[in-house]
Amino acid sequence: MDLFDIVTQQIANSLILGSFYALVALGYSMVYGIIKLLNFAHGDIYMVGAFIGFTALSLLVGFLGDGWLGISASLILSMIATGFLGVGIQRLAYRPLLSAPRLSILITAMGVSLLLFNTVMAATIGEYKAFETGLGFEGLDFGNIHISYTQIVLVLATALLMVALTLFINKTIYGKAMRAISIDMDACRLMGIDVNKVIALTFFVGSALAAAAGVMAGVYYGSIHFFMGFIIGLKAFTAAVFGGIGIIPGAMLGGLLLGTLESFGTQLSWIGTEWKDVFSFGLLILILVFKPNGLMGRTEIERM
Amino acid sequence: MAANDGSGAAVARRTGLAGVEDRLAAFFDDRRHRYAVFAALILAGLLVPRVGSNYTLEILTNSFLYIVLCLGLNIIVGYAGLLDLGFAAFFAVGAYSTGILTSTFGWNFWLAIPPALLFTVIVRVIIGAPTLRLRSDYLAIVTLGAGEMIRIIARNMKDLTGGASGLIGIQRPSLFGLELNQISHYYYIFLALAVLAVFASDRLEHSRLGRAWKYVRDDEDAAEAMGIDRVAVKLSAYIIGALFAGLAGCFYAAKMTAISPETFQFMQSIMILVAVVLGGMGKIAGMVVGAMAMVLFPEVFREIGSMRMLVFGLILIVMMIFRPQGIWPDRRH
Amino acid sequence: MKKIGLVFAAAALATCLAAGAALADIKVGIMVPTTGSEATYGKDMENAVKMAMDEINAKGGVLGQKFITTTADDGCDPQMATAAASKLTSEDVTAVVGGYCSGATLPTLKIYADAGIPFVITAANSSKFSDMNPGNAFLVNAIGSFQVETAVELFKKQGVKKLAIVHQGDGYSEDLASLTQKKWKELGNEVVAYELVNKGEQDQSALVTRLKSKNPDMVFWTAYYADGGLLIKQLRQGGYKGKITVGDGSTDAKLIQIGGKATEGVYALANPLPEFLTTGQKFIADYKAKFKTDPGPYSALTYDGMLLLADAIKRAGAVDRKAIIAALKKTDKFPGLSGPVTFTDKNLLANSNFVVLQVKDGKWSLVK
Amino acid sequence: MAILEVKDLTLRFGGLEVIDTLSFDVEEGGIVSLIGPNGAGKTSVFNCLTGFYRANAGDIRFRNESIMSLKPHKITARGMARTFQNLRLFKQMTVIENVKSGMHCRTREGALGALLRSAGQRREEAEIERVAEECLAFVGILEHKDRLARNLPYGDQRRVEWARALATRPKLLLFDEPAAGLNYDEKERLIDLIRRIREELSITIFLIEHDMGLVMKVSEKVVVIDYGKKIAEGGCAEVQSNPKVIEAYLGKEDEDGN
Repeated sequence: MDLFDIVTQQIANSLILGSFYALVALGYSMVYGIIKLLNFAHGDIYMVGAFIGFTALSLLVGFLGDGWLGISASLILSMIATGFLGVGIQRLAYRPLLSAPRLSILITAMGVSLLLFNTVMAATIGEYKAFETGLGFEGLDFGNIHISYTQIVLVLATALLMVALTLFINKTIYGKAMRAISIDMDACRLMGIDVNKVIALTFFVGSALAAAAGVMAGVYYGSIHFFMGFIIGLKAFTAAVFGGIGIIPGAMLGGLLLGTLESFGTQLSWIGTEWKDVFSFGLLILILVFKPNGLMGRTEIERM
Repeated sequence: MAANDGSGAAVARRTGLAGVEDRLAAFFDDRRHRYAVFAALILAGLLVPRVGSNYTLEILTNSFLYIVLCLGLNIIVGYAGLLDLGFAAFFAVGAYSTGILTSTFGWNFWLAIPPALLFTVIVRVIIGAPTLRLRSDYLAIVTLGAGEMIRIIARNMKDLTGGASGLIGIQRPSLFGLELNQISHYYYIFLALAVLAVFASDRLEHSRLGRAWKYVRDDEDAAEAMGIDRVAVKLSAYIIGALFAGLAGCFYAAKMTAISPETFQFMQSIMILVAVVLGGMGKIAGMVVGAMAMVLFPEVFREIGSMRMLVFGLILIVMMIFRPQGIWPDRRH
Repeated sequence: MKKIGLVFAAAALATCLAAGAALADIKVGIMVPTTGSEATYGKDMENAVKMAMDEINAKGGVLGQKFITTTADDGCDPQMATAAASKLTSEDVTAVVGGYCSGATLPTLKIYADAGIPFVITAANSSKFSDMNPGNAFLVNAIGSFQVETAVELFKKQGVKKLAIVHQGDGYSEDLASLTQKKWKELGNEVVAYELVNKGEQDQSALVTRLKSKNPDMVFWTAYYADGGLLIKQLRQGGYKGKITVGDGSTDAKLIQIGGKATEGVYALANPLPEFLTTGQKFIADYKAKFKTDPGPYSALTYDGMLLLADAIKRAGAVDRKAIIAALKKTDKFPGLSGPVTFTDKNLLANSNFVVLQVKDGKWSLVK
Repeated sequence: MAILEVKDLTLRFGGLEVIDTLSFDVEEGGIVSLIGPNGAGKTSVFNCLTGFYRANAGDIRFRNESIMSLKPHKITARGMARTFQNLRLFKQMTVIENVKSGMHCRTREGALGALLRSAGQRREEAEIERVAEECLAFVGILEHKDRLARNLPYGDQRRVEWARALATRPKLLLFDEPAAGLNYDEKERLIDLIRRIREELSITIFLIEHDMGLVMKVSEKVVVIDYGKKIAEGGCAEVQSNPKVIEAYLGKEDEDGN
């Protein structure tokens, strides 16, 4: 492989990885934007989404096959089911705490995370599940570079979801309500906006996106397990802050950038796989120190 | 806690319990009562090795360790209001420094403590200082990232830290010619550390510095307008909190004789934080209760095996909904 | 006040348990992870001990006494492991069988040594045990250096020039990786990449590209099957055409299930898995009948460990810990399922029991 | 002699000039008011003076020393204290603990003293306690000292803030709308208090106030700003008759009604 091949291949890699980060980061960012909660359980929602998709596919495989048709159907099923799961969690665990100190709700989120994580662990006896599909490695070859059709479809699907989300946020009445609530919840209450409903909707959309990422990851990597949400949760959280938490395009940018950083961090010999996490966290800290509101965050008035 | 109207209502609903709680709180408001109970607890603690098995001692030693860690984090989160998700890192620095100095460089354990604490402070300042101007949520992710970085560095610097397998064969110290190699020795050491940590926390809380931490926690701008250097005050909370963890780490290394990066993972930081919040932030007695609950819970429920963390998650959620201020919160009238 | 109550409750519980051990029984402690990410392996091992125990008890036990067991969860975590070890010593067990994660097992050696309890370690095999062993621990599993020898033999036979090693940043896989690297370099060969994959991280495409750019003849994965399956799949997906070998932690049917077609032709180093042992078929059948599931990679070794312990007690002629340790030391070619057991002066397995397997038609098969 | 000199102070938010080349002096020992319609930039001036905003241009000299680049706590340490327009008490703390915060910059004991409970530390704690009680007595709420600050009636919470500012032992005291939300009686007592602070403690006073009655009663000099620019300066009568001020304020006075 020459340098050009390596760079091109790593760009392709970062697009995939970045897409997953971005989809999960969106959920973090939306929830944070609206109720200022760092939803620790979000990584586990991604994991549960993958398991729901897995279950759905194993049920549907007899009718729709294990190709794209079956996968799409289980993806949509999982998005809906996980979306409702997110709403349920919000309703039972977070809503009673909306006016409580911020740390309490954060601890609740950790509790939810432990609950989801351990429930799935108990249900699967800690085993890895092979996510078997009918997709092969076929794809496009450019010399030494190989990009599979699966990869192309996944990146396109992510892009589609993001465009849909952007349209939803900017064009629909609910999207506008979400943005309004993130600016001033009390004013929105006075204006007659059903704040609880909009918050629930935010959780639905955020969780559905995470589920989409979970199912896609299952399809792409071919195996799922109960702690798959932990690392990606951490990374997506980083990505969301990276781009400016609470800002939708920021989460997308943050995800893609973090994916790129990691891919190239892995490739650079002076960083390598052992140090790549130190590299990405270190960079995150530097960015926050010099640009405290993330890459796309608004800068506030300079204070001494 | 301006916003705990919900919890106040929840307390009011359970008037029976709340009555008991009020009477208990009134009882503990009296300084003499507090000291009497504390003395009785210490006495009971001193007597346990006569009746308890090694297992009991091991578990209690673990909970004393957690008390020290919780009190340290309480200074940062409870008093100064800085959310720290990477606290285990300083525990790690203390443990590794001691381990490396004693096993690789052959230092005496007791002589290794001051440099170990110094390293803890240096690392804390390097990580803490640039982040102090950040908003609390960002602080959370930065401390999380920094904590992970420390662990990965410990894992990767193989020649110094033993890599992923960790440091093995750390020498056990001796005290006045007595080699500290029994669990009961460490039981007493960690009991003493916990008592010391309680005393130190109490004195700090009711001092000029302790008040300054709380001013900054309650309202940074007002504190600054009152002539308080918020950066210096926060940094001091960071450093003193980290010192608790560093010191605990020194003795932890001696007790375990083997340390590995796994002990200092993100989950460890989270567990300490959960113990702090569960116990009741900003309250010393709450830290003792929280730490005990945290260590004893999984042991008492060993029988339910893998389900226990599930139950633990549930308890956290229910607890936060019905009593977000913790088991033994800071009650002000 | 609540906490004092809890403390006393815990103390009372421990004392009760200790007192409950009837004198006529020999109590064996099982220390394995039954919670956390390694819980499956722990369960396999616990089952194996119980199976061996039942068989011995059915034949009338040892020295007229029957075995009973008690399990302590080490959670694969050093802190939990020391608590588990103290729990077992408090319960006054005669001996302990188990030990899965090296990192969690190492700090417990001192606790068992202080109590004079013989400890038969049946899975953990970090090379650090040879320095740390206080004399009461016995490794039934061959330590990493034996595996490295088998690995290097295999690489030489396959004509490997450029080797890439990937581990997972835990004690076991790093130990194996660094020992292999050292040995391979000593032989004057080239290690073109020495990499790490975080446990549970699914995307390894960046690493795959990095590995491909170094052009190795062989990729050696030293960690467990779960992430190993992913790596193999992504290596093949990314167009890597060279050979692949995995260490004993990956030798599991699940590797093939997760990695799918990509695992075809992959080599593996393994402890003797029951399915390739002449005596093993009966073991598998019995195990399946008893526990309704397949035995795990360390089941046979753990089964051997328990039988060995019973044999040692018989040879010692008394349920006395010192005598049992002495008898264990004198073990000479004990006929285990996985081969004869003899210990070195450091109480490590004297002879390597590693074999080489290869995936053929979606199944493990013995090479040569 | 002027204790505070402001020269050509300019502050921009984005492209907007919130304060525009503003210059004025506050004489030592005087009571000076800064007035202007809503949004004129009064609080921004305070924030610049106390170091909370960094001005873009100009100079602020306090006791013959430029304080333009100083952080807020340093400015307080030099003898300028402030209160806030919206109450900014430490809500989880008692009244006396609130007031003790003012003494922070006048004391020095640190962690070691606290841990060892040294003689110096105990002496200093006693001194902090004494001054805090003195300040509470001065504003007349000593009897509430052990109550939680947030449980006090609004008027008393204001007084906690004043006591807190006094505890920093200032030379110049900045009041940001001290009369906001007070009833008639409380306003009368405020006027009395402002005078007593000046007479008994010889502290110079600079205040922002909407209540023209109060301003006219206590001030010796008034500075009027609108859109960040100074439009008038001088004695009460002089300012009241200034046509520019009338124009800026027209309608505003009707609204206030007193």
